[in-house]
Amino acid sequence: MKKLINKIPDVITEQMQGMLAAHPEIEISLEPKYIKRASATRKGKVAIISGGGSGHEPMHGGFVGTGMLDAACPGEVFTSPTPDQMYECAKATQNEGGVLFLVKNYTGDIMNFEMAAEMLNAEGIQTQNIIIDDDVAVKDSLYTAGRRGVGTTVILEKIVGAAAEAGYDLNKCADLARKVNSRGRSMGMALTSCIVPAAGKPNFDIDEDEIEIGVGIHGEPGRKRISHTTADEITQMLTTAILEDKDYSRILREWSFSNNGWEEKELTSDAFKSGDQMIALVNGMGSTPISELYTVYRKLHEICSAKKITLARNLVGSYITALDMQGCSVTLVRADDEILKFWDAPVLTPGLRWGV
Amino acid sequence: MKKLINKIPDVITEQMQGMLAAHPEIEISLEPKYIKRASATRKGKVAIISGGGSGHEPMHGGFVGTGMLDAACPGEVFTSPTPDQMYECAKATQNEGGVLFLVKNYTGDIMNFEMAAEMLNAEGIQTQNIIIDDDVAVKDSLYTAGRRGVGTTVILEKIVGAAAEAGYDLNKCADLARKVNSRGRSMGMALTSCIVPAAGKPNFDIDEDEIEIGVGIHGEPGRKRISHTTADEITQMLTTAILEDKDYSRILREWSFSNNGWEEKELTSDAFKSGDQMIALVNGMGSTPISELYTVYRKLHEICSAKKITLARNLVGSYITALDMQGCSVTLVRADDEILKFWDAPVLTPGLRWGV
Amino acid sequence: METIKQAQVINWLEKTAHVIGENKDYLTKLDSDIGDADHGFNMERGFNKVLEKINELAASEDLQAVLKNTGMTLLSSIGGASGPLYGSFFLQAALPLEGKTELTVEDLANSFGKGVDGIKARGRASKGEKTMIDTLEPAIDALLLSVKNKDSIETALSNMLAAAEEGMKFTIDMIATKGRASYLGDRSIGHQDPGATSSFLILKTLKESIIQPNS
Amino acid sequence: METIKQAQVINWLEKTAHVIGENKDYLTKLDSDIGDADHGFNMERGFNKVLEKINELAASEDLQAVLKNTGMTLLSSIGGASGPLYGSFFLQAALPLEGKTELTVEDLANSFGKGVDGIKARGRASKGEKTMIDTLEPAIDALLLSVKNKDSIETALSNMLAAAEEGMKFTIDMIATKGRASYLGDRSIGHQDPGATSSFLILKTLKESIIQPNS
Ligand SMILES: Nc1ncnc2c1ncn2[C@@H]1O[C@H](COP(=O)(O)OP(=O)(O)O)[C@@H](O)[C@H]1O
Ligand SMILES: Nc1ncnc2c1ncn2[C@@H]1O[C@H](COP(=O)(O)OP(=O)(O)O)[C@@H](O)[C@H]1O
Ligand SMILES: [Mg+2]
Ligand SMILES: [Mg+2]
Ligand SMILES: [Mg+2]
Ligand SMILES: [Mg+2]
Repeated sequence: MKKLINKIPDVITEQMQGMLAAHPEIEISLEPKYIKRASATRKGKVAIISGGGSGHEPMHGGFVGTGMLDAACPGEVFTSPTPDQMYECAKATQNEGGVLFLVKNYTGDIMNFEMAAEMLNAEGIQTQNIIIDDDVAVKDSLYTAGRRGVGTTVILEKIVGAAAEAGYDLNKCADLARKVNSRGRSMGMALTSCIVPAAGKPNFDIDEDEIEIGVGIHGEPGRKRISHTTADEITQMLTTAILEDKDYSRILREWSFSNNGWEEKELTSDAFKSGDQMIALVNGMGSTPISELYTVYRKLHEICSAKKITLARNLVGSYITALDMQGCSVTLVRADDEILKFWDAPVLTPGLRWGV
Repeated sequence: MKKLINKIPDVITEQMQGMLAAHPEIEISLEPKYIKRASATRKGKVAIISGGGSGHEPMHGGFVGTGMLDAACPGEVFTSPTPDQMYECAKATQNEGGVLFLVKNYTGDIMNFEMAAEMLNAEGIQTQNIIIDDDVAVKDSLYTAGRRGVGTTVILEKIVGAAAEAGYDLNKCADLARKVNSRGRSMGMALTSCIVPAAGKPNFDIDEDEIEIGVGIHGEPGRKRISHTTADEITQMLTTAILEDKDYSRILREWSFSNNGWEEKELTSDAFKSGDQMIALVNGMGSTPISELYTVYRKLHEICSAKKITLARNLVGSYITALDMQGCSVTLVRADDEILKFWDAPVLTPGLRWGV
Repeated sequence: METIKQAQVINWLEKTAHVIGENKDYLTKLDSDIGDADHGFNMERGFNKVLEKINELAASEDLQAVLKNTGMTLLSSIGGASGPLYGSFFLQAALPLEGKTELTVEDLANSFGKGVDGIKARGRASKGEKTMIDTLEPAIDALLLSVKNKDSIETALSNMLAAAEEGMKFTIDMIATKGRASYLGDRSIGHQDPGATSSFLILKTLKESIIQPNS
Repeated sequence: METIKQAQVINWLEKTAHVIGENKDYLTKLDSDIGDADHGFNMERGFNKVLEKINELAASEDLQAVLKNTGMTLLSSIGGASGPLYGSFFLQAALPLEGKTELTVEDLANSFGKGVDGIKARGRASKGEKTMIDTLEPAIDALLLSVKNKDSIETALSNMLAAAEEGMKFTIDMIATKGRASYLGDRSIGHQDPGATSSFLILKTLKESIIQPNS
């Protein structure tokens, strides 16, 4: 294993310290671990907080800043953070506008964020959890933990962060987050495996001439293992899986402020269709040169144009990664005026910046 | 070789087409190849143009846009572009303010850009070439082609691009470029080799427990091959080489408008010293996760703080890459008010954006 | 022997930390087959924290406090899926133990019963989904039977562990429908669940902390 | 045979494209030892362009035009260090050939002499720096000697090639002080220079285009 790290137990701490040194606009706490904006926010503003296992940088810590997240809780590598992290982070961040946790759909993240939300709501800090589950590689939600949360997370954090900055209250932020999630679909692929520092060896074995289609952001197995092929064919596979994904319904849990407990809500994602306009993300998995991502974007653009689907906005780069995995993912989020307005709003974070 | 590419002869063209699809603010030409701003610039503005072999993305094409380059000429992978590219590109881009070519110090780039400058000057289009040679891994300029142009290029293109936007004329832009070059020093290292698509195999062999210190951005051999070690030790080596580099003089060629021919100029870089304030770049070589770069930045910051050197501005990410090489480089440019002012000025390019 | 003493509970927790440490690579290997190869690291991180606190834990006679503190410690240090689950187990297991400084078989059955309920509520899973529940639920059923049969503590723990082991082994043939392993579908068959295995190790250590080998 | 005919020059350029193609991997291998492993690709790209234009080139009787067009073609397609160098070689070699439709040994020596001067001016290098100059300069010296000795074209080309080959081989023991290989310092010793080798191949093809083997 060749990585630019020091002692394995210090990996996350030192990365956070590096971020702090480079970006005076953020603040970090090490016990428990979280990253928050250095300057206080307006009273009454909803605190938008995300988090999850580390190894997906710049997500989430790199998205803390004006117009996006208020704070992020990094767990150990590929391991959900713990409820005390979110709890302390939320207490230090919230400013009487309540807290919105943006949670990727992994069993560990769901449970840890739920416990934190329960603790905060019990103390009278209104807290809502919205789940992101956009990975079409997982088809079946009845017999699995459901679709994983992947690329849509980046786009959702940007949009909901901007809405909170613009004055949306907790309910409106939650509604917008739910809407963006219902309009997002992603699919990824891996050329190589990633190596978790503590493990020191690849998460999975893959031959020099094989690739994994439908892989998750922790190297979870995908839909199929095939022979390595061209960027165009790979992009076609990912894009087709997204565009041909049918209407998709699942039950997700949210906090009910009236019942003071969790309630189950059905959420349906409508299949994409010709005429839709999209925010597109062509994402690198951590060790993919940006030049190769542009090759993927070229084909994505061609396929969508042929189907009369407009890529109204785009992001090409490594935003939600899997350590040093080589590969890419494609995300499309069906936009509307509200979504585009908040996408275009200014953002100033270590990982995403425009308009300011 | 696993890459997201299609047919090898199409690699550069398709990456350019992907960039075009993603960034409507740029325009591309394929015969000969160049990337330029889509909108015309102010009459009398100096055209700032760079270029070099491909494989270093986002540099240079990703730095075309308001506040930075007017155009860039990509060569084949790791191969200097040809004079007709710069010539056509300059003719299409210049707007009566002359042309400044920013040239990294590689024999091929120097000669091709010189031929282009000769052709343009012969036609009455005032053209100057400024060379960037900042790689302290190459100690000796008497017995070599001189120091290679590496990380300082990114910072220089930003600063001189902003100055041209602000109305500096050709001579003032050239003076500023020369100044930034004289104040920049870099050193890189590789964990792995890169693979040139046409070659299909690693440029150099390196064991699983070895790293190369002082490597160039084409996988050129460095100062030494050592056992893999911690990020802190690696950062210490790179930073020490930069901070302890002595005053450095070399002869560089520039165009003399009075003599209508090349003239040799001596340029001296003063050694860095305590009290200096810097623009710092911690750069990934193409396949290095950003989290690892923050670990490097942490140590760089610590070393510089101890020596009372201020990192006034920074950039952490993969900006000047070597295809899919894993590794990093450190660049420090000694800043002054003029440099900081133009660094902070707005920039809107595919690869670098702020203030707008 | 009529009851499990406070010192034995402390001993159990301490020993568990060592046993988990010794089995770290084994648990991680199991998790690498059907998960994300971190269960051993997660469990070790959690129980090392318990170990760091062992004197603080030992200082409290009140077993409710001991289990609650253990639960909070695991909750705030394991993370992932197993963190809230083992956290909930100990936090819930503490509930029926108000004022207790030693445990009868019945106390243990009640306590662990609540603990498993906590896991099921938090993870929204039930037996047969290839999780730690497949080890724990049969173990509690065995304890409840021992309560009915008025078994000695020794017998109760031996039966508990036998049931736990059997439950753990049943996970080999199951299809996972919860947690990360569920993404594998059919391909999860043939692998023993890591969480079921760590649960078995915890119960095995309990038995061995109470019943000295060859005694 | 007194002169080299236009058709033979065209034949030389055409054959060179094939010879470079056949030696692409060899040249790249040499460049991978002390450079950046692209010299074969670069030269092939350039001479393939020449090949694409071979009918256009053949249509011109004027050898100055032929060499100039060849130079421009190489210049705009090779790139890297060798592009402007070979480009300059042919562009400069064209200069003394105004109006010529065939070449004496003297014409050739003058033409190539100018060509090498072009390389030296562009690359600011001289003999002994481990570059293509180490092949070309001795070759031109041999041609000049043949002019003095009034050698036949066959003898002139044979002597030229022998000198070129010797020059190329001398690069093995040299330290590179120009181009990419200079970064290697001492470590460049022991490797034959790729540009010196491509120059040798170009001259070898010239000889073989004029002097049919066994003729
Ligand atoms: N919903 C659930 N209910 C009960 N146990 C679960 C559930 N999901 C996962 N588990 C248990 O957690 C174990 C995995 O724990 P661990 O590897 O530490 O967390 P993660 O899956 O987040 O990496 C599984 O082997 C399984 O026994
Ligand atoms: N300054 C120079 N003068 C003459 N020849 C040179 C000079 N620099 C390099 N060369 C020649 O160019 C060859 C390398 O060409 P090539 O690999 O195509 O270009 P690059 O070095 O840009 O990759 C070297 O082997 C050498 O013969
Ligand atoms: Mg995990
Ligand atoms: Mg080259
Ligand atoms: Mg796991
Ligand atoms: Mg080369």
